[in-house]
Amino acid sequence: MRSLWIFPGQGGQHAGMLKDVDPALREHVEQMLDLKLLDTDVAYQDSVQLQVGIELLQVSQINSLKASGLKPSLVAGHSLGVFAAAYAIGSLQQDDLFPLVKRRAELMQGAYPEGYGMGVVVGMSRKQVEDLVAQVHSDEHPVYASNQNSEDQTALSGELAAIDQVVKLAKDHGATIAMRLKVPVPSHSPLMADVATKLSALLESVPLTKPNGIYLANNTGHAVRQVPQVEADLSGNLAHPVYFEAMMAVAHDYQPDSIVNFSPGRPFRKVLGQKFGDLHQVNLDQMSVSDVEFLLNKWERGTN
Amino acid sequence: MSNSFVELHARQRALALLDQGTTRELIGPFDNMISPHLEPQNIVPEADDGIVIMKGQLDGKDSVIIAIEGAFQGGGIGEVSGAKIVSALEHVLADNEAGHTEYPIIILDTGGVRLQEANYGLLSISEIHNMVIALKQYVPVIGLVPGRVGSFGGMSITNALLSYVIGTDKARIGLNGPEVIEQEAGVKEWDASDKNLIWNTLGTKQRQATGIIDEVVDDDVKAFRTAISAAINENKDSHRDQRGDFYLSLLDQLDPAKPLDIEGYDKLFKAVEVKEHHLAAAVSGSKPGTKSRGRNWFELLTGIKKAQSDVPTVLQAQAGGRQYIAIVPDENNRFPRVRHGEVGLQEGYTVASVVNDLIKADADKPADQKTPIVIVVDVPSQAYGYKEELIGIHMSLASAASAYARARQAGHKVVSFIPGDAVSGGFLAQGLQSNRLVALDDLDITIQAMSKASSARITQRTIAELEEATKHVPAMAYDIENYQKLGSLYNLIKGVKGYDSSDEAVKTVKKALDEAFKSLEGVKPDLSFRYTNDIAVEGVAGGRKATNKVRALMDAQWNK
Amino acid sequence: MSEARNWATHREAKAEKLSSVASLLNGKLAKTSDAKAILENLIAPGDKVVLEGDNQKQASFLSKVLASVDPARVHDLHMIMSSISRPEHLDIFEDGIASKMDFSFAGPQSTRVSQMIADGSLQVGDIHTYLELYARMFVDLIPNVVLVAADKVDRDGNLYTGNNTEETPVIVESAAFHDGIVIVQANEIVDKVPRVDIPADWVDVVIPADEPYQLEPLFTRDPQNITELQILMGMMAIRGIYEKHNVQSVNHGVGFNTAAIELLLPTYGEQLGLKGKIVPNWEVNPTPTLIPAIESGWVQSIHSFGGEVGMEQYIAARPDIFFVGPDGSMRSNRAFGQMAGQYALDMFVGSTLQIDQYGNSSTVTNGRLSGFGGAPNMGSNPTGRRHSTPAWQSLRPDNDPLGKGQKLVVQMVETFGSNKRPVFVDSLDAVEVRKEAKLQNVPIMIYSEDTTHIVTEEGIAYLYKTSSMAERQAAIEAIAGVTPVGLRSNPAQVADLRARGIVAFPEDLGVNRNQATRSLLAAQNMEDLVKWSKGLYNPPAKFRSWS
Amino acid sequence: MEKLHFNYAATEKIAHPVHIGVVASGDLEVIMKPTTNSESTLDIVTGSDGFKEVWGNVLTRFFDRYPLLADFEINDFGATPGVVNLRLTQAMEALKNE
Repeated sequence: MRSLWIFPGQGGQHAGMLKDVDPALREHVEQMLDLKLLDTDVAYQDSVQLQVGIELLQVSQINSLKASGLKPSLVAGHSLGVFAAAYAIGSLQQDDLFPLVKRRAELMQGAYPEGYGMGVVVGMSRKQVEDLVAQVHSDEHPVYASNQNSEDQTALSGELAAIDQVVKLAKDHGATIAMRLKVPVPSHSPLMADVATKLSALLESVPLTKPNGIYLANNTGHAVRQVPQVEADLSGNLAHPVYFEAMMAVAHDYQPDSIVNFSPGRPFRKVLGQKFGDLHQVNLDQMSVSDVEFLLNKWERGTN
Repeated sequence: MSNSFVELHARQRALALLDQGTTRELIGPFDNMISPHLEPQNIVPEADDGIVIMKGQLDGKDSVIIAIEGAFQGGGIGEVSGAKIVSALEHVLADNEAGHTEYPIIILDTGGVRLQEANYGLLSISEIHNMVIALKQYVPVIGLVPGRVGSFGGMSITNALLSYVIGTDKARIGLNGPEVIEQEAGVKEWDASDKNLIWNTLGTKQRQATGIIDEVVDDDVKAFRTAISAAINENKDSHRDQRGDFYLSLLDQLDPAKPLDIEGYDKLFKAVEVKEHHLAAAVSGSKPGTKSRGRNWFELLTGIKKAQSDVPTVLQAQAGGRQYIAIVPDENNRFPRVRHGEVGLQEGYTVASVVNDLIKADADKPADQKTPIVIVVDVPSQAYGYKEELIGIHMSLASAASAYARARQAGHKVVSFIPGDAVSGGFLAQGLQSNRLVALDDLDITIQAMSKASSARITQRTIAELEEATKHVPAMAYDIENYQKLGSLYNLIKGVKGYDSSDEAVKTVKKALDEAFKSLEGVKPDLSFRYTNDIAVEGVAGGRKATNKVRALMDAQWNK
Repeated sequence: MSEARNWATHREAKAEKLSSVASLLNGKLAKTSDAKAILENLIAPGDKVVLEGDNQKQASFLSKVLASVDPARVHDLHMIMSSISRPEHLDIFEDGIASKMDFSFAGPQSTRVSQMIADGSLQVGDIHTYLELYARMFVDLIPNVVLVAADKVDRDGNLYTGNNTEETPVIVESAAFHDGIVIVQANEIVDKVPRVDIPADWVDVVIPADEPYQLEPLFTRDPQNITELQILMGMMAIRGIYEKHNVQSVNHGVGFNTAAIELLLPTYGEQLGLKGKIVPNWEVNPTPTLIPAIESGWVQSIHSFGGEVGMEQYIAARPDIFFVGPDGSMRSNRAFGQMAGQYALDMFVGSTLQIDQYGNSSTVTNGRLSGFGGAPNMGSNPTGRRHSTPAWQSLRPDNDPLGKGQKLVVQMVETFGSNKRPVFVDSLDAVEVRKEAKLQNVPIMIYSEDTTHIVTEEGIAYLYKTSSMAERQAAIEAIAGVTPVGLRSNPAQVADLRARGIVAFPEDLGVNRNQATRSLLAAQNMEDLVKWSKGLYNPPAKFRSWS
Repeated sequence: MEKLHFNYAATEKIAHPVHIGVVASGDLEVIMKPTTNSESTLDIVTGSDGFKEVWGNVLTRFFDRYPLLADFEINDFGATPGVVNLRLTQAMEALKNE
């Protein structure tokens, strides 16, 4: 099968999401990081608990699918999800992944005091949003157009006051939805350049290998097959918008025959529907690994 | 060229069937009878709430078309739409009772209950079932399933109750949609993305071959008119709700542990040797049965300890001059999909056989001496499974609903006692045909049209979002206290819980049941209590205000 | 006199290449497993290579093999392809096997093409119309190697290309007579081909493919998805264009608008009494939505660019209508089809994603360099043409004795796309794309000057009647709905344009909007088409929606 | 979901109420009722938020061409401007053809 595996970032987490994670893997990670994962809603207020928890869940799911002989042709991570994506396509090793993710979370936690975050505008083109952002942005009150999750959905990152101004402008100019998001960090914008630089230094000592398929890069929206581009994406994605819409458009050109949506949540339902129509999809958030395996094998046999 | 019937919307379908110049629409789009429940939930309403009621003549015969608009909210039945159907059917019944022959024709294009008004929808559908059963004593009630949405959910039970059903090959019929089965029972039970399997299982071709639909016609207006006229003239009735012996025999000859495909089922269907089935009263056994609130109260109320029955999931016995019937879980049942107390193929037909036997036994008694019936309601849902749909579980539920309704209409007083869950199709079969609902005030009781997981999936929300959204909307809530705000309960018994077994608790419940039965003396054996009591009429926190508005408007418009 | 020139260097080079693979050939036949070695030996760095692949039929086996060759041996190829359709068509650029591309259509790969041009991994020669691309294979893009696909090949190397002959003849001809090498992938090797579509002596190497070539049911439109707006527009087009101009021959683009017209002819067209009067002759792929029109006697002839999956049996049973070989199966030819579109047809009707305020249209939108299919040829007006048909003549200006008629080029669009984005825009995205991709020309699909009519749900703009660009713009504004372009329209001007017949609304054409229902379609779903075809049409499984 | 209200100056009185369309996905229903007001009123319930300006444009264009004096009720389930215009003009035609 030509399968596209998609790894979401933060947002869909919930207490108890780690209950099906391989206990040996969980213990191994907890020991390695010297971190007890609590898997509660309160714990997920903490960046480290949250990010390590999500990546543990995704890695565990990847391992189960691979143990059943399944593998991806293309991978797409969103933000935090890039690490699991790089692991799934064979570029990043499991034991290198977790320290990186933990460090990333720590750096993000310390990066910005109160007053910064993200927002979203739905129902306008990126160009339109960028024009509004340009009216508001200044060095003192920075705001940027960041992630592009679908054609008509653009995220904002920056100072909250500036975001609010853009939100207001967007509403006045016909946005369907324009609002602040509950994200305490201005991710995926130049405001995170420092974090990216620190992460990049850390990555230098991590051995990466050539992907065994197509890696869809957040920072460019391009399909890449070489180590330097993967590395740039892993280190720099916090400082760049996630061009998810472009990633999915490119993925479409590769004509995958199935999509596996990893947990937690299922945030890309809409854009995947737009890009891929009724292509076979499975969702680990709703199905067991064995169900997913059953479906992928059935489709491969062409009995559907 | 044919003149497509499927392509038409509800109003056009009604107009197309009736003779030109004879039509009159009742409670139409200019009457401002929109659903009060949709806008508060951010759903755009429709002026006719998706139901078209049209009087007129079909080939010169007075007829009333009830057409469901499948394109609006999937043809889902809510309070207004449900009340439009029920009140129209009531008038048709009254006209027929008064000697004015009038033929009701229902065009089904519906997924069943409208999720945003789930509790209203379920009530309405049970009221529709009641009217269809009553009407069949006078005229055939014809159903059409042209196709697009098809006929699903609680309305598939309606489908099974109708005298004669006509469809095209673009229609599908089933109780649970494949998506719901996949959600509830896993993708290995049924892969909802497998279009071929869906059409081969639920499509009318297969359904006609196995008695679920009576006639498949070309998608053509004239073909429908001709088929309807023939059905009326020949007074056709396939008695689909009274085939219990056939299906119980079929189930005896089926091994539920083995996979069953369509070919295998067709073979089995043709080879069934029909035997009569009667269920003996439960007796005290040596081992306790699978624990449940339904079993707990069946045993407490009948005094039969560790009750055991030839059909392990259905307990029946008479005690104190009353007939008690409960559907209970059986953790080792040979049908895996009923092990938690769900109403499956065997349960519906077995319950029907018990009630039918009782109706027969009491046939010659005057109404006030017929054995009263207590339905002990603890049904987490209907059974979700591939085999269940292939065989047609909706017919099994229909046979139970039909039996209870006919018993009530014949004069048996029927009270539902709800110590446990009352969900979806299970509730339609085992509970909603009673004239009095008496429940325990126990917040562990789930009462709704669909499980939370399925509802969340269909409405594309998380369970947490769903719970938040429904907490303050009685139309969609899952708890018994919100349910009471609709006015549907006769009595909410305080201070007793589902697993209580103290003498005090039993006494309280018995007293409540006595009182409920007493209230039925000299009362018309219909379901009107639900919308005529004070809570329902005043409708402060829900009630049946819109229902009553629809009913009044229908009264005013019927004979204009 | 200088030393005698060797006039046969190409021939000698070809002979030398072929001798290098002689040990791998049995006559012209190779083994599937030797495909890679054969390509590595027969293709030299820098060669011009044609890889067959249009929007339906793909030499998919050979393209996979080409993507697997050693880039150290085969690199910097100049690819010439009418369609970039498969992922490996671009993989060869990432791996350095190829570096330059001349093409027409890139719909299925349009995002990647944009990105690869932007990051320099793909160098574009030109984005051609089909006829330009084919023509230049005989002028300055003469191929060294061509890679094509056949259904059946006999042991001598005669090719049967059947229903989907398409562009195989023109490609093979460009190489076979200029000492290029012709390599064929075969679905099947047989003792005798049903008919010879390409003779063996034009062919050099035949390789049995590991699986049949890829074939997409590209022109199949499920009538289920035709909307009432499309039906209304179809009714307007039939009244206001087909009938008005007495159109006899037509090409329909791919889309639901034209599918609606095809399904309205036997119903609405019949009501108008137009049967036998309009559109007997078609240059169009055998689209299933034409079946009702054929069966009810509207159509006299259909010539096709290519085949259509599922239509084979139906076509074979209707030899009076289609072009079929003595074996009974259809013969298609894309080059001749395009030529007919340019020079023989009265009218082209198509659709697009964007139209600018002047009437230029394009399907290229931001981030997606899709190129174009047949539309640029079909939708342009060869100025040397001289026709006597009533349609052509009806566009001849009255006041000029030397004035020429014109081919009708009709664009049918809804004013807003399904994504609620306006179709009418001040400036095409294509203008931006040209800058980003550093193209010579703005990728316009059909130019304003060639566009004679635009149909929207609001009405028809008869652009050919306008006498100035300002008037042309006003006519477009009148039917452009509430798009930014349409909002410039004013009621007085609209009234004037209607009075002068430059703009027509449904009521001006006698079209009743309430008649625009799906019931008016001769077939409402795939099953109806199967019934119309008397069971001869066999739709692909994905279209199933009945029991 | 969003509720919108518009008023338009109009001159052509209507004699009967008229109803067109279904609240299906991508579609809408339009009801026009005779009015005693001096201008047309429109009450719109739409499932797509943020399109007030577009609605205004569609209605302005409609009333420029067909100044029907009536009370309008519109229930819209995400129709494109083209579909909105189709239903409005169909209602207009239904009145004229009576």
